Amino acid sequence: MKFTKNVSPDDRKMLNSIFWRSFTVFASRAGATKAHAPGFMYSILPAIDRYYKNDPKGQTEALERETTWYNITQNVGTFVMGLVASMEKKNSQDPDFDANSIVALKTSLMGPLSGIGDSIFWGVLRVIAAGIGISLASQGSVLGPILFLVIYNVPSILTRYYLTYIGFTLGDTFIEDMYESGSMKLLNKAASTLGLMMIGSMTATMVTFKSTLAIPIAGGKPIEIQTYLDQLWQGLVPLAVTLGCYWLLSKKVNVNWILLGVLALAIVLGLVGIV
Amino acid sequence: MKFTKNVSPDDRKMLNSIFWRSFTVFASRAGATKAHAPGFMYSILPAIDRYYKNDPKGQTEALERETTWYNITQNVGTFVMGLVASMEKKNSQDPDFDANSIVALKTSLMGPLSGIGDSIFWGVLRVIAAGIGISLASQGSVLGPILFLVIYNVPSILTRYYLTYIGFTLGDTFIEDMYESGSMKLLNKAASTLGLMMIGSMTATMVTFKSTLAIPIAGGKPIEIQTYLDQLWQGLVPLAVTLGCYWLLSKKVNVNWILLGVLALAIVLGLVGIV
Amino acid sequence: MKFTKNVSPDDRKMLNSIFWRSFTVFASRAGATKAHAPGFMYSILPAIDRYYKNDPKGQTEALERETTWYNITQNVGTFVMGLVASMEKKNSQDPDFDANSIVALKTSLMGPLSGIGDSIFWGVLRVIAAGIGISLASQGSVLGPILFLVIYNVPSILTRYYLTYIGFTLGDTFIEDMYESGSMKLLNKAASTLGLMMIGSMTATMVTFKSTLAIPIAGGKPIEIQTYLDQLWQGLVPLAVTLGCYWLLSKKVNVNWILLGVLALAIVLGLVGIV
Amino acid sequence: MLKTAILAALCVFICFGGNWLWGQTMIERPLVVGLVTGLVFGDVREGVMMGAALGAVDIGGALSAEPVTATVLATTFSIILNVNTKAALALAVPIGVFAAFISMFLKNIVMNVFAPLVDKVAATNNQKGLVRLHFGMWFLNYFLFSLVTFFSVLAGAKPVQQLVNEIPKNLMAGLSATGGLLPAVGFAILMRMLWSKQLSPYYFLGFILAAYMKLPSVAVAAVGIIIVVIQWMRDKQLMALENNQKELAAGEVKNHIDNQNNESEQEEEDFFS
Amino acid sequence: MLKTAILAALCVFICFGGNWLWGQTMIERPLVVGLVTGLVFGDVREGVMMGAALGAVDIGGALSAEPVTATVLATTFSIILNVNTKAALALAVPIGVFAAFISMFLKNIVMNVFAPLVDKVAATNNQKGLVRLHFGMWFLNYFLFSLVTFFSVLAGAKPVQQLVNEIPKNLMAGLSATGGLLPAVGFAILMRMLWSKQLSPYYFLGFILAAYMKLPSVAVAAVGIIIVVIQWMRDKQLMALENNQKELAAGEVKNHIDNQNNESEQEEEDFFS
Amino acid sequence: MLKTAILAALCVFICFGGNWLWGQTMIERPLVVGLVTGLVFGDVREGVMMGAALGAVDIGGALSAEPVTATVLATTFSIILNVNTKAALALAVPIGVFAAFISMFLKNIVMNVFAPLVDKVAATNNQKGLVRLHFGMWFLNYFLFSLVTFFSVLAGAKPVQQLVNEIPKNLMAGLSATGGLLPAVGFAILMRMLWSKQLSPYYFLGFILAAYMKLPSVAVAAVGIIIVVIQWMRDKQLMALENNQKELAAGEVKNHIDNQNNESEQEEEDFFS
Ligand SMILES: OC[C@H]1O[C@H](O)[C@@H](O)[C@@H](O)[C@@H]1O
Ligand SMILES: OC[C@H]1O[C@H](O)[C@@H](O)[C@@H](O)[C@@H]1O
Ligand SMILES: OC[C@H]1O[C@H](O)[C@@H](O)[C@@H](O)[C@@H]1O
Repeated sequence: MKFTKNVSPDDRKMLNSIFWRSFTVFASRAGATKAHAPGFMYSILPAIDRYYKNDPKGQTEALERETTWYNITQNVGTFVMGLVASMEKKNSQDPDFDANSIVALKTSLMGPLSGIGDSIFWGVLRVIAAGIGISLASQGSVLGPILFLVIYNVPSILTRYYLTYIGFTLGDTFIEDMYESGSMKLLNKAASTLGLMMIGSMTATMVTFKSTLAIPIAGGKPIEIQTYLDQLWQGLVPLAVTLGCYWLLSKKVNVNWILLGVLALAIVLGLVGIV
Repeated sequence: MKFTKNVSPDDRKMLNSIFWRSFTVFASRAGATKAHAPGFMYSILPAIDRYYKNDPKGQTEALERETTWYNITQNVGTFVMGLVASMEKKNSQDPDFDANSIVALKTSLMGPLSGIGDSIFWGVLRVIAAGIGISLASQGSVLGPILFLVIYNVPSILTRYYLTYIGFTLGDTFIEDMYESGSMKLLNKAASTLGLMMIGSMTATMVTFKSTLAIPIAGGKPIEIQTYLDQLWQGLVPLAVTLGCYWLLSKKVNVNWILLGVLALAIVLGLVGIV
Repeated sequence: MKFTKNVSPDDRKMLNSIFWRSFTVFASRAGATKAHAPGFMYSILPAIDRYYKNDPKGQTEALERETTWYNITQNVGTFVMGLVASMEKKNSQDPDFDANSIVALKTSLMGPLSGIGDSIFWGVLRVIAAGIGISLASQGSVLGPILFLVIYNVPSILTRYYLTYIGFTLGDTFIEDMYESGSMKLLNKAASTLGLMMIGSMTATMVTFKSTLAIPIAGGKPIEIQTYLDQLWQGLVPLAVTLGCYWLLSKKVNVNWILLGVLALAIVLGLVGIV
Repeated sequence: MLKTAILAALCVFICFGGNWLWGQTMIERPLVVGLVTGLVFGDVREGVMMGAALGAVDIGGALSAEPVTATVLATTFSIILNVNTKAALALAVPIGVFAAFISMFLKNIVMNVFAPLVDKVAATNNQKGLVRLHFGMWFLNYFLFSLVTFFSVLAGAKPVQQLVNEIPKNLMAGLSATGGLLPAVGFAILMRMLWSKQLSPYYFLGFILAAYMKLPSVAVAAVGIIIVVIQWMRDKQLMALENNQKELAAGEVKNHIDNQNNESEQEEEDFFS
Repeated sequence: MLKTAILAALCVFICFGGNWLWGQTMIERPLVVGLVTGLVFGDVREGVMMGAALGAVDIGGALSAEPVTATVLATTFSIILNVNTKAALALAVPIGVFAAFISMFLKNIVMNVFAPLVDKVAATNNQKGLVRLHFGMWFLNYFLFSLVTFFSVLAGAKPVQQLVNEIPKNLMAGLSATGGLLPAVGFAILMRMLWSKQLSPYYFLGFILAAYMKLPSVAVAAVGIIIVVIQWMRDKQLMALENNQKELAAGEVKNHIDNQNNESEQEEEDFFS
Repeated sequence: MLKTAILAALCVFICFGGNWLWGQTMIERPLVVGLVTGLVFGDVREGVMMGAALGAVDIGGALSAEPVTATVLATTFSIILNVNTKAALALAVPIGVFAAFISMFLKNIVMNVFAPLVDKVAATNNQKGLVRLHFGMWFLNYFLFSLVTFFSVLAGAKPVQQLVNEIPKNLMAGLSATGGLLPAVGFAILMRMLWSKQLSPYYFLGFILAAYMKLPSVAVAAVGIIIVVIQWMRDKQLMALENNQKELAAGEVKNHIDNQNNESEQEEEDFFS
């Protein structure tokens, strides 16, 4: 593959290490607010250690950047890991680099990459593999589960491998180009714009709330509150809660209190019968 | 409430007067083209008289501005009244103020405020009140209607009251800010843009036309003309009639002739069996 | 009609000739990639010969411009012919004219004009005519087919005639205005923007592909591949094929090879049971 | 029967007119109308129960009949004619459907004749006239409307129904259509005030968002605000450029040069990030 | 039977070919085709009634059979074989379905071989060639198509149906798919002429509006026009700024300064309101 | 029974934990889980067939039960208690539904307590701590989860079901709701990093595209890219203008004038076409 060839031996070592670590990316899950951030951090460590070798402050900053919510179909997530590695490289070399764009780009890629990844791997590939596997297994043959695993995993792991390299190589070229044309400011604006749009769309689809409250009417059918909420504004509660959390964060409220608050809110809503 | 506190005694007197008059806002209805304009004019009179005290020309102009179509859920409409009061205040003080923005802003608020207001008051609150009221009344108890009225009206009237003040206060601050940053021109552009978008959307939803004409086919099912009209352009007739009226108005045709024309058109379409 | 009056005798002669030739516009059909281009070229010849009288190079270029995919409901297509005639006129007179806008404008008009034209002529008019004709014919009367032809063709041919003139006249004025205000560059940008949007929308609706492949599941309902393709990206295959063709063209690959390639691709997909 | 008719019409006038005269306080809901009519005809319990019966049907506006007229007539028939609830409703509801049409017709079409007067009092700053007009229209509208109930009680339910059935269908359809088309004139007047060649595309955008993308008006407004904010920032950026240019042209270059540079750099920071 | 077959094929050629040669005048509708076939075979009444029967079925294009072939065959069978209408239709319609496929195949795929010739006559400004090509293609297409009818009559309906059933399904599916994919090449050619890096986003916007928001092409065009108008005004504003800048740079400041200021002020008035 | 319970819990730990520890290699699918459990309990054939039965039901995630727990329990019951497949499934699947809830609850809510630790190891650049935390969380989560299976086997299916039924419905609903609302905090943290007044409209645009226009995230991303590209080109154009202006202001006019003119002309060419 062209993509794996033009990489220096040292980068190659680093990328291979990221590739192997990426298998554990979903091992831990730090709750609903960070999701798989620790896995991402663990996977990307080789890049951080390499590019900020004798720079503990750089390492700390890089690690802190990566503590945010992370979740991408893992077989394609290595693309983002490669990309982030290339951006950390640039950031370590150039003091003017806007490190925020790393988070912006990562964030804007989550939704679309998972959409595509989940369709291909969970939708198509796994179903094909299962179809074949079940046919054999239902006759009691051990070949069923084995074939299932092989059919599913061979393309998955190849994808995981090559995307690590592709993310790194593409990112490298792209960022170099931006630099030369002096458009880093615009790149950051673009990444942030896209990132915010994707968070907006994730707020609408991944923060969920549905009131089951219904007002019984003597001699009529009950009135469902959710209907009127939707009429006011689709996804009103998720949007309000998200903006509320944002507002509290910007008022320097400790994130743990916010978490506790949301938890308490949800449980109370449950206890009083609203959800 | 913070919003009611920072208001001068004179403004407070005026706002209270607007609040009381607002109860009659829907008393009259001047046909489909002006709807509740007279009620709005009557309600806003205290502001007009106050800010254009010895300026009959100013009063006339302000009144004329308000003769356009008006319709907002009345319990939230006081927000707009307060806002308009604050804009008339500015307009009376500053010759550079673009009075058109008053109409623009009012217009752009109608759709969304009514959407929200109708959902909350007619959708949720009234239904809750009725549910409770009917349960009692169906046993013949007079408490039914009385509780219904209390449950519905207490929150409604409080909303009406506070929104009068909120509209005024918010408007005041906002417009002052615009002035200081010298952005009045942009404010007018923004208000007009929004106003035109909302009129466009209201043209689509509130001007209605549906042809019932169907061409019978010997040995087949009839062809409904409305289907083909929708295929050409959704809401073709409402859009065409609205643009036609606008064109006639811009050709200085008297509005009464236009009204008569639309009336005649609709009746003729009915008589010949098109609607 | 105002539109036919202000035209010089020579232009009138040319437009009449275009009008008559336009009847044959759909006689030939040069496959799926050019559709009715030859008919359009044949119809527009009078304009080309007139405006590039002693300029064979101009004629050649004009003809080459018109070899692209053409398809518009023919009764309204004369509008575009008139318009193109007026633009070729300008192009022959002014070396600065951007001839690309001719193709851009033509392309952007195809979708909407056919949408409107097909609705009116095939949807409404033909159905009315057929309704009346069939009623009579089902009793064996020759009047049935005859009335059908008359009712359908009289308005169709009148439309065809006047639109030839309207396209020419409107185009002439419009282009003259653009010139005077020095906005030709912007006109070209606008026409190309619109043209690209329409090609994009035509790619989505007129290039079609549907896989019938379904993976049978032992003891479950089959998995339809098309569902997952749509989940990945609506119209993925049409878009990919179109962009692929574009890419090949831009690599100077001969268009005939591309055609063959697409043909082969489709047949192979069929033989292996994917479509 | 005349007295009964007058009393019934009065109930309609009080409940319907009163509701709209004073804050839409919902005294026009069947529940309350039943109570009032019961009080007037001396059988509160029957009135309240009739109101509850109709109220349960009408929740959420499911009834195509005008509820005030329907409730008053049903209660009157039930108390005066002594028929049972079901029968009273069967007589009253069809007249209520007709009344709904009359109400729409009065408000949207008949009341149009006063539209020019509204413009006139405004143009002459005739504030007393405005007050008189406002409340005069109110009285006229609800007085005329009460007549439906008056004549229904006077003539008895059956003949009224027959009369209604005899109105030609085409005419009714035409009259209904006016209600749908007349708002066009109101919007055209608004457009006259806001329209400009520059902004006209946004009118059509609003139309498309509602007609084709089926967005409700809150969503159209949200899209509008998004557009307006983005546009605003671009405009500000361009204004800054223009102002700089003017200053340059005016030769004020020398004095302001440093400030400007700093300023515009800062603005750039703002706009491009 | 040869004469009958030739006559039937002629009817198809006249009606189908004639319709597309001359203005889509609808002489290909069953109503007219029935009349023509009736005239040719000497039973106008039967022809007209068969046309009416098929026409009623096909209104709005409900028939998946190619109507000219279906009508000609049905009428021929009915007049010549003397079977009744129902039986004639039962024989003719399945062949019409096959004919619909053949017609699509001829127009979209076979006729592709002439596409290069179109480019060639254009490149050599060979106008006579163009005319010959145009009408030659017409003749070939409809002549070939008439053969379906010719052989159907000649061989008799039954054997033809059998033959059709024997074509492998996969092959047919593949051939059908070509018709769906080939327009891609045409659009790619158009894109070559209009594409620019700057404008490419609009191609995808058009695609999304149609594919995801399900807008019909008139609505896409309307959205396009709205975008283009807004873009245009912004571009004009920027052009004015650029031109001013160039004049400033060229040192023409002194002479034009007043005019410019006025002008740009006016423009500002225009653009920001 | 203790040994059986431990072995069953081990199967869950290996299959479920192993799957997420190592690359989601699908060793948590019923097919594989059945094989593993079969191996552990010495009846591979039964295990594989149970896996196939549950796998066919669960294809595409149709099962609301957590499949690992359901498969392990069903296989265990079937091999140990010697009941038939149907009965084993009837016992196992309801517990699987409860397990699905527990899994969600552990991952989304309980594991939240470690979120601050993640920030802490990052802030102190404690890489060893990160590794320990990462794998520690993994172990804890899947260990706790295995207990569901452990106790289910130990206590027997029936009593467990009863226990589950006794949890108040309101509490369950509230706990479920937390899973829906907690991601809000995660998104808020991301917004803190990207938000700027200038760009905030795009957050709401993304929301509307998903909530009102029902665009899937790939399409929102495509619209976003289109917007970003168009915005970029405008920004570049304005930057060029600003830079020219600054140079003009700096009095560098004389030297660069020619180059600039050429340059900006070229740019114009680019931007306006
Ligand atoms: O959607 C992305 C990702 O989300 C979660 O981590 C799991 O559901 C994965 O299976 C999925 O791939
Ligand atoms: O929709 C706004 C407003 O419109 C009319 O005035 C009435 O239907 C009110 O009840 C409603 O609140
Ligand atoms: O859609 C435009 C045009 O396309 C083809 O040429 C035919 O189907 C015509 O009938 C139609 O008018």
